[in-house]
Amino acid sequence: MMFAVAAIALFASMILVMIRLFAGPTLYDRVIAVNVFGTYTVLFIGVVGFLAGRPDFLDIALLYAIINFVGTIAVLKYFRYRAIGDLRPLTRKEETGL
Amino acid sequence: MLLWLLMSGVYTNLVIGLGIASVILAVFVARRMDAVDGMRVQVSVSPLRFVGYFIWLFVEIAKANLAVTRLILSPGLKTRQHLFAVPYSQRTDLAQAIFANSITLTPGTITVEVEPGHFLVHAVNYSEDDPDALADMNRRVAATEGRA
Amino acid sequence: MSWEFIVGHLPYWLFITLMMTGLYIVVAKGNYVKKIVGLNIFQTSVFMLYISIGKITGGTAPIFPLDLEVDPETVYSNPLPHVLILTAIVVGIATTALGLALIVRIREEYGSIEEDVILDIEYRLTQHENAVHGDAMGGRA
Amino acid sequence: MVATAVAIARMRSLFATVMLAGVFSLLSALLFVNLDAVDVAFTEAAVGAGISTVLMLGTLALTSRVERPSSRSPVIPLFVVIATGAMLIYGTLDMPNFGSPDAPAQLHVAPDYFYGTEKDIKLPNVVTAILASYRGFDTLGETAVVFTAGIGVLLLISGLRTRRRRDEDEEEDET
Amino acid sequence: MMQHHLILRVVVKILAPAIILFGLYVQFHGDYSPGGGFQAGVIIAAAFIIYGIVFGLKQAQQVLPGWVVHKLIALGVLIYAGTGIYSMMAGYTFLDYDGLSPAYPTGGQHNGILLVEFGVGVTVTGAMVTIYYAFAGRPPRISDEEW
Amino acid sequence: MAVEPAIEVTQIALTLKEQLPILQIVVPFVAAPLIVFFGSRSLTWPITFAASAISLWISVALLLQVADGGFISYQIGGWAPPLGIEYRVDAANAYLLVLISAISTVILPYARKSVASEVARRHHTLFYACYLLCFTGLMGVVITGDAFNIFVFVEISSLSTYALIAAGAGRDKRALTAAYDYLIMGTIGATFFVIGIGFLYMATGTLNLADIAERIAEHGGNRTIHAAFAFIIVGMGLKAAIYPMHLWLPAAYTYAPSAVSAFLAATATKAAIYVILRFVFSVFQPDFAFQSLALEFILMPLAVLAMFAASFIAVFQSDLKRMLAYSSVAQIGYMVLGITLLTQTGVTATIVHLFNHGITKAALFMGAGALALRAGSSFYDRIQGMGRTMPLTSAAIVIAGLSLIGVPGTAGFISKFVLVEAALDKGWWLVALLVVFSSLLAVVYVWRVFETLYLNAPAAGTIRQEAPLSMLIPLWIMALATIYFGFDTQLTLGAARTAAEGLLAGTTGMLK
Amino acid sequence: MEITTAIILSMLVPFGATFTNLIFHDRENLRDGLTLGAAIVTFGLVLTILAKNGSATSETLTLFEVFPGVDIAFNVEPLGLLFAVVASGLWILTHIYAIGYMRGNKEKHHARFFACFSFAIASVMGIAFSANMLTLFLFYEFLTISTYPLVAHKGTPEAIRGARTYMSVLMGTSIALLLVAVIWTYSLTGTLDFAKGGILEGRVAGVMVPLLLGFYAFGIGKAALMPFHRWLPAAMVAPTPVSALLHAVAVVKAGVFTMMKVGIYVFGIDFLAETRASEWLMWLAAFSIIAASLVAMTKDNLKARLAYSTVSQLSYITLGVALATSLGVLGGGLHIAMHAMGKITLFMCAGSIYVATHKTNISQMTGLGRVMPITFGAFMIGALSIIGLPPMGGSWSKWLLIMGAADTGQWIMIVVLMVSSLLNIAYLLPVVARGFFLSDPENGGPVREAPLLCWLPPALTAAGTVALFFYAGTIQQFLMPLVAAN
Amino acid sequence: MSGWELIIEIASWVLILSGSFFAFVGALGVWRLPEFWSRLHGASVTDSAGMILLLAGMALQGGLTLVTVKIIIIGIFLFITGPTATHAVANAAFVTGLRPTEAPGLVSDADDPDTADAAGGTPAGQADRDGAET
Ligand code: NA
Ligand code: NA
Repeated sequence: MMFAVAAIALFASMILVMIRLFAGPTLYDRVIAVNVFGTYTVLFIGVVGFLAGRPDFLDIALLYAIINFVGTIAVLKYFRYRAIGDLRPLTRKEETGL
Repeated sequence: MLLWLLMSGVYTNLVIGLGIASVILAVFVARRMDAVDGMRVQVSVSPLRFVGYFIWLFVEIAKANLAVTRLILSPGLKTRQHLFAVPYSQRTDLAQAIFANSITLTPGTITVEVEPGHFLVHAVNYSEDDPDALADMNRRVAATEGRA
Repeated sequence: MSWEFIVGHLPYWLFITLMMTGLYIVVAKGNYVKKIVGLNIFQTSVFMLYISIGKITGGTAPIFPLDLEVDPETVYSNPLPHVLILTAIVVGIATTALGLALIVRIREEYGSIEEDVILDIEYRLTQHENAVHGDAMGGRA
Repeated sequence: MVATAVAIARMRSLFATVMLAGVFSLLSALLFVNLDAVDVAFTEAAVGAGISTVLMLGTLALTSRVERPSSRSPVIPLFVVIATGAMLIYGTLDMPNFGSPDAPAQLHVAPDYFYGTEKDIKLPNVVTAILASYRGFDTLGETAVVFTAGIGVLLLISGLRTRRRRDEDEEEDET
Repeated sequence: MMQHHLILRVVVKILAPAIILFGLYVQFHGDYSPGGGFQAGVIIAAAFIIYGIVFGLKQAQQVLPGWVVHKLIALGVLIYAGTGIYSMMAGYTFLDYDGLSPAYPTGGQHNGILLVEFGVGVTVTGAMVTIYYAFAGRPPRISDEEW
Repeated sequence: MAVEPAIEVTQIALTLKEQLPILQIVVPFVAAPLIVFFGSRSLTWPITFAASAISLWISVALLLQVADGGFISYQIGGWAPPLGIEYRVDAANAYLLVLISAISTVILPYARKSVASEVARRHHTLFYACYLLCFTGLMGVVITGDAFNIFVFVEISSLSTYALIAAGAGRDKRALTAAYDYLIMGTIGATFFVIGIGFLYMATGTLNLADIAERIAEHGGNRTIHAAFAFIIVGMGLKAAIYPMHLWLPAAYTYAPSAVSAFLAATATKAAIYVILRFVFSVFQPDFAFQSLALEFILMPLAVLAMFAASFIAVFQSDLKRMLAYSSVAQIGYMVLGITLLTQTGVTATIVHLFNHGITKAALFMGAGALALRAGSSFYDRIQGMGRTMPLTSAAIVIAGLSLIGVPGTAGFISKFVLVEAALDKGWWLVALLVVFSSLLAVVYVWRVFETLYLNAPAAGTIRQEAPLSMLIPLWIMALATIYFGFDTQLTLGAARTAAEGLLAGTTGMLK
Repeated sequence: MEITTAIILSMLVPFGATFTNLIFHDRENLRDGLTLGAAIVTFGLVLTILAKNGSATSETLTLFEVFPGVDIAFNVEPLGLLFAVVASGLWILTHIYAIGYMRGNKEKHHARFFACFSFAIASVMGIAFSANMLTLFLFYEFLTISTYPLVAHKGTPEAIRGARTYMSVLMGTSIALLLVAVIWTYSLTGTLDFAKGGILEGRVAGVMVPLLLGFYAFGIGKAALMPFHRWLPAAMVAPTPVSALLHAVAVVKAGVFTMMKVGIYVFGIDFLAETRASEWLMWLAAFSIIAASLVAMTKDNLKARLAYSTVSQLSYITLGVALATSLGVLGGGLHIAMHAMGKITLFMCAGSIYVATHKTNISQMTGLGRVMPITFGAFMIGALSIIGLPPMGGSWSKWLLIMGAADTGQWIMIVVLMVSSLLNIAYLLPVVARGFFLSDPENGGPVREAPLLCWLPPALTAAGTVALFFYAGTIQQFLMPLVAAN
Repeated sequence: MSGWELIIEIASWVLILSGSFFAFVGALGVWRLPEFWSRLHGASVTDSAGMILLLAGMALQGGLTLVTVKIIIIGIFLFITGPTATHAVANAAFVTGLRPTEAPGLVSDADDPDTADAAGGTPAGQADRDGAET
């Protein structure tokens, strides 16, 4: 029962966050929305596991947590350096966009 | 290894053996990483004080959560944002990172940038005692550092 | 069509709607990356359809208890679609990776990842070839 | 989920598209969990939300970020999509109801897998048993697909790009 | 220079080995719980990818050189197919794990599944890391206008 | 099962002979990671060739075992179908296995020089690994008796094909977009195929082809099965480049490295056609009204359209490789037409044309590659007059070109003869006439090549030297094969008849 | 020597000559000598078969089974043997003439030319000895392909255009119509073997019979039945020895030969007569005879005129079959030999005139007969044979055809044959008259008779036409088995 | 149900409900708060209180089993990565020039977050907005 409540709360939260994801307006708003969305997903999986009486699938939740973190960092890295590889700081020209 | 055993739930010789091999492999990779980036994360935190610090931190987090919750639920959403410098006094990377993350963990403040000698912190509802509170946290984190 | 029939088929139709959205993106969009995204959505929706084949109402994940003491009362959902889809997902990501690598190369060679622009470049290349090599037609038909 | 998909279709920011695709994938993984396909959810999460997103970002980093509006008419794509969708729905008309336990798929082969996994292979995870043993050859093929993708990508974009000699007409196209 | 990404570096440094360990855990517990070689491969690759993202591609390639990864891709397939060939040489059909231990077929099945899943994991790790290296190692060539 | 299989593969102590069906796949399959693992450039080609040659030897051995109309069942993993994946070799697929492995084995020596001139050296190991995977994938598609396993192997071959085509980017950047287009369309096709399999599974609960057939025969068709049929045909149709789903093909064959074009043109679409044959005749019941109507009223007009439209476009090409690509689309129309006749002679025509067109196109693409090696490209104005500077290459192209037209004495004649005969047998007069009229277009586009080669002076700036022996010999083997199989039809037509008989027996065909 | 061996060798020897030409492409004398040797050997082989009375045996040489019931197979029968004798015999002369022509005219690519030439002869031998329709079709197509390079030999745009027409008509009709006819026959009967009395009787009836015959008649483009005759004038761009080959030795003869084979062995004369399926063909042939003759009269170019003459003469043979009587068939068969001998004479003369004077138009040949008496003399003899006047061979075949027409009561056909003879006179004799009886100062002094290798062969063939007049009876006897059942 | 179990049950109820509450509040924050910097703080409510309380509740339900161990591991992981990610986002935004509206003092250039995003070196932000609205 309590897990049902939690699941509903989480689901509602996810919808709200999703609205933010669609709305933006800046890139970073979206990033933060996706990141939080990921956290909700992790929690949601845990809750659903309990709800279904099979709480032994928490590995998935952990995986989500990892993926969420890696993904967020990758996104930021991409924004910062326009590459997911080497740390090549932007040149002044690139940074100012001139 | 303990972690493995805790998570496994299956205790046959084979699986435990694979667990040992896995841990060795993970450690090996970690050592390679150390060798490559030349940045050893020194575990110079004394466990006891660390636990003490965490209990304190939880309390702080609870308080801060309530504050931000109030803000979010307030009809006007009046914020008072501010960026300010918070000096740190930890010597090791690890402790500095713990401090910075602690700041971020407590809702209402976020470590934005790491600069020599201080963090740049953003507060959503700035009050004049915030720097003092964070200075207190700084002391506590520094105190968890052993004699590195 | 009974009410029961409609409810019982609604999940399928939902997945089909998703599939068609994905397929539309692939076919209609001119941006190469977006086509790949559309392809992913299309495929993922197909996977959903598959997984829904295996679902049994009131069933649970097809994993026995660790001690293999299977309770005969427990209903397990059909694991075979899961296995197939695991494979299909892997195939999908492999395709995506290869497609993206191609896009990177295309961007390097053509300076664009827009189908319109690229077709235009190729059209001009073909025109040029025809001018050099004869009057016959060519190009991507 | 439909909203996500439609939004992906409409957005021109490729970055937002990629993020949304990641969210779509997370949502579908949740759905898989609800449909008892935990292994699939596990994989979909790792692949759709993780690897795909990183790769797409990597691609965007090397290509461009905004989709140009296309001048193409949506009539033919719509026709293709509607025809396909109609055929699919036609196909569902004779399907058993969702979740029905007496569908052919539940009755014919599946029970043997449960029985065999419990009695012969003696492993809890029936999915793994089918994946690696009953249909192990499919999985070998799947591994080969991954191998192919790996070497295919290497063949395409390994190492540094060497600036290719370009003909005059190509130069012209660039400008 | 180091200061700027201090937090990320510290955290990744701590987490990367943990992620690898988790990956290996998923790898070897695939028989018992969700997950298996493929998922494990992705997780382990994710550890190297996040390391590469934060510390740079060069460093990542020093930890896990490209040529090693290439061999890994092939090695995994060879492990998988090798298992099948072994069972053939034992006089069973291809991938019949009973052939791994004719006296105790269930054990053979267990070992077989473990082995082939390991093969999958190795290949997937290798392929994913390879693909990451390939994409990350490509210098972008983007005109400013498009940014 | 009514009749015992020719060889019942059981659990205990299998002999090498009994392991042949799986070795057919495993040998090239393992060779691919091996060459990557060793990474030695000098070992790459020999291993690839050895794998292909062994594969050929095995496929011939298999064909001999099933030539009498029996079949071999091999249960992978020791699990009896429908639980496990089954390999089921009968005359139809053994025949295709021989075709694919033979063409690969002949093309590889040719590829050595050709690839060296078209693909960067450091990529050779990866290239040959992809080649082997492509080869393995095609063989796997053909040999397997499991619906989903077909998909897996289709994807192995497709992914490697995308990479192989893109490897032509060193010469022309359009190889990249060609590969990309193929990737998109191929993936849609494969996904359609998967949808079809899903519907079949939904309706029957099994994935084993023979088992599906049995269950359809028992319970009859329904709308789910009809949809499955449609999706499988469309999905494989995309792979087989059935008009108008051929859009990926011309560019792909034009810009791929020559050896790849030769190999793909001769084998890849053939494997897809085979799958369609297998599904139409063995799995679904072609006498079901829905299926036969769909074939007769949708696929047949498309096939005829392909014969004309693609041939017509081919006439106006100025690049030999592209012309050959369009001609392939037209020739696929012939194969599809044979299927839609739904008669034994029709299927025989399709199967024999699979083979005959395979060797013909292999020879032509190899010839085009040899010309391009000296001329820089295969544009008509570059290769003109090569009849004098490269007489042997040109002569081989002439022979294969005649086979493409369907001149008697060549393999192409045999398949056209059977196809027209099948149409006449069925009383489809107009179709028979359309077939011969469309082949007049083939006369036109082939003759343009002959005139280009012989009736003009060589272009400036081309290397006036015959192709190297390593390319000439495979080329001539194929060219002479088109002549040989124009006379001795024991292997081709004979096996095709047996295969068609087995396929047409419907559900019981696979079960015997 | 076994007859089967001889058959195989008669094809392999010219086929081998193809390769000796290619291999020794830069050693003129060796190359041409070997080819000449091959021609003589081939003729010898055919004569051996003749001497062994091969046509009396029913031995069949089977090489491959291509389709069930259809093999690549050879045997000997009178019509084929006659064709083989004519073709191989004339090859010797044509080859000698061609050497002279090619060298005298300084043409290029000799090796390619003679290689294709030899290959064409090999194909003809294959056609002549084919035991079934498939084998015949095979060599029929080989002949088209091997003669195409000969027509396009000069490589000029005009030559290429002509060759394309040649190619597209012959290839087109054979694939689009003949092939269908062949497959249809196979589909009806399950065999394609040539059999006495035909194979179709009882297998097909009604309107299908004339329809099938139509597929054959138009499909055999080499028989130049109108409206598929355009290739023949178009091929006039070829060097003259090629024209000789086309018109006399090989190509058109292969066409009418095929026509006769189809009529006699596939349909069967009785079956045709019974179903009256060939009636329309008879009328068409009659039309072709007259129309082509009329066109020929309008042509000033000598070779073009001869080409239309051929179109007309070929229809005699077709008419012979279409009459569906024994005499018609015999007349048609005989006319193969008669026309070959006469037409080759005319063409070689035209070539000699060209070599000597580079003149192609009749209007320019005024008075040339006086400086080139042998050439023009030979031309006159050939022309008389074509017209059908005694004592030339052509008179016999024409006579038999008239008798055949009378046999069936087709009086109009007799009129047609008579009228066409008049037309022959009208377009052939003026050439001779102009050469001998008019004079033109331009064609005086420097013009001399063409080289020996050019004038000797036509002289010999002209003599041949006369000889044939006396041996016509023998040939007729020889051909009797064709209609023996009747 | 023994007393101890009852206590556990009640405690987990309390934890989970309050966790759900905080999680929802976090989402509300992300949704409602006016601009990027304040949303960032809203999000961290979920990362800290919501996450900790929910997991603690689940752990209590799970009892002394493998499940609890996994929950704790997840908790630790999120505890480390959550703030790190938040920091990383903030840092990236800051470095590319996005500045809080109302923060006086250290703010160097642009004031308005929207123009700041655009002016601060990434027309990208601009483009993205454009794209989003299309
Ligand atoms: Na905070
Ligand atoms: Na698993």
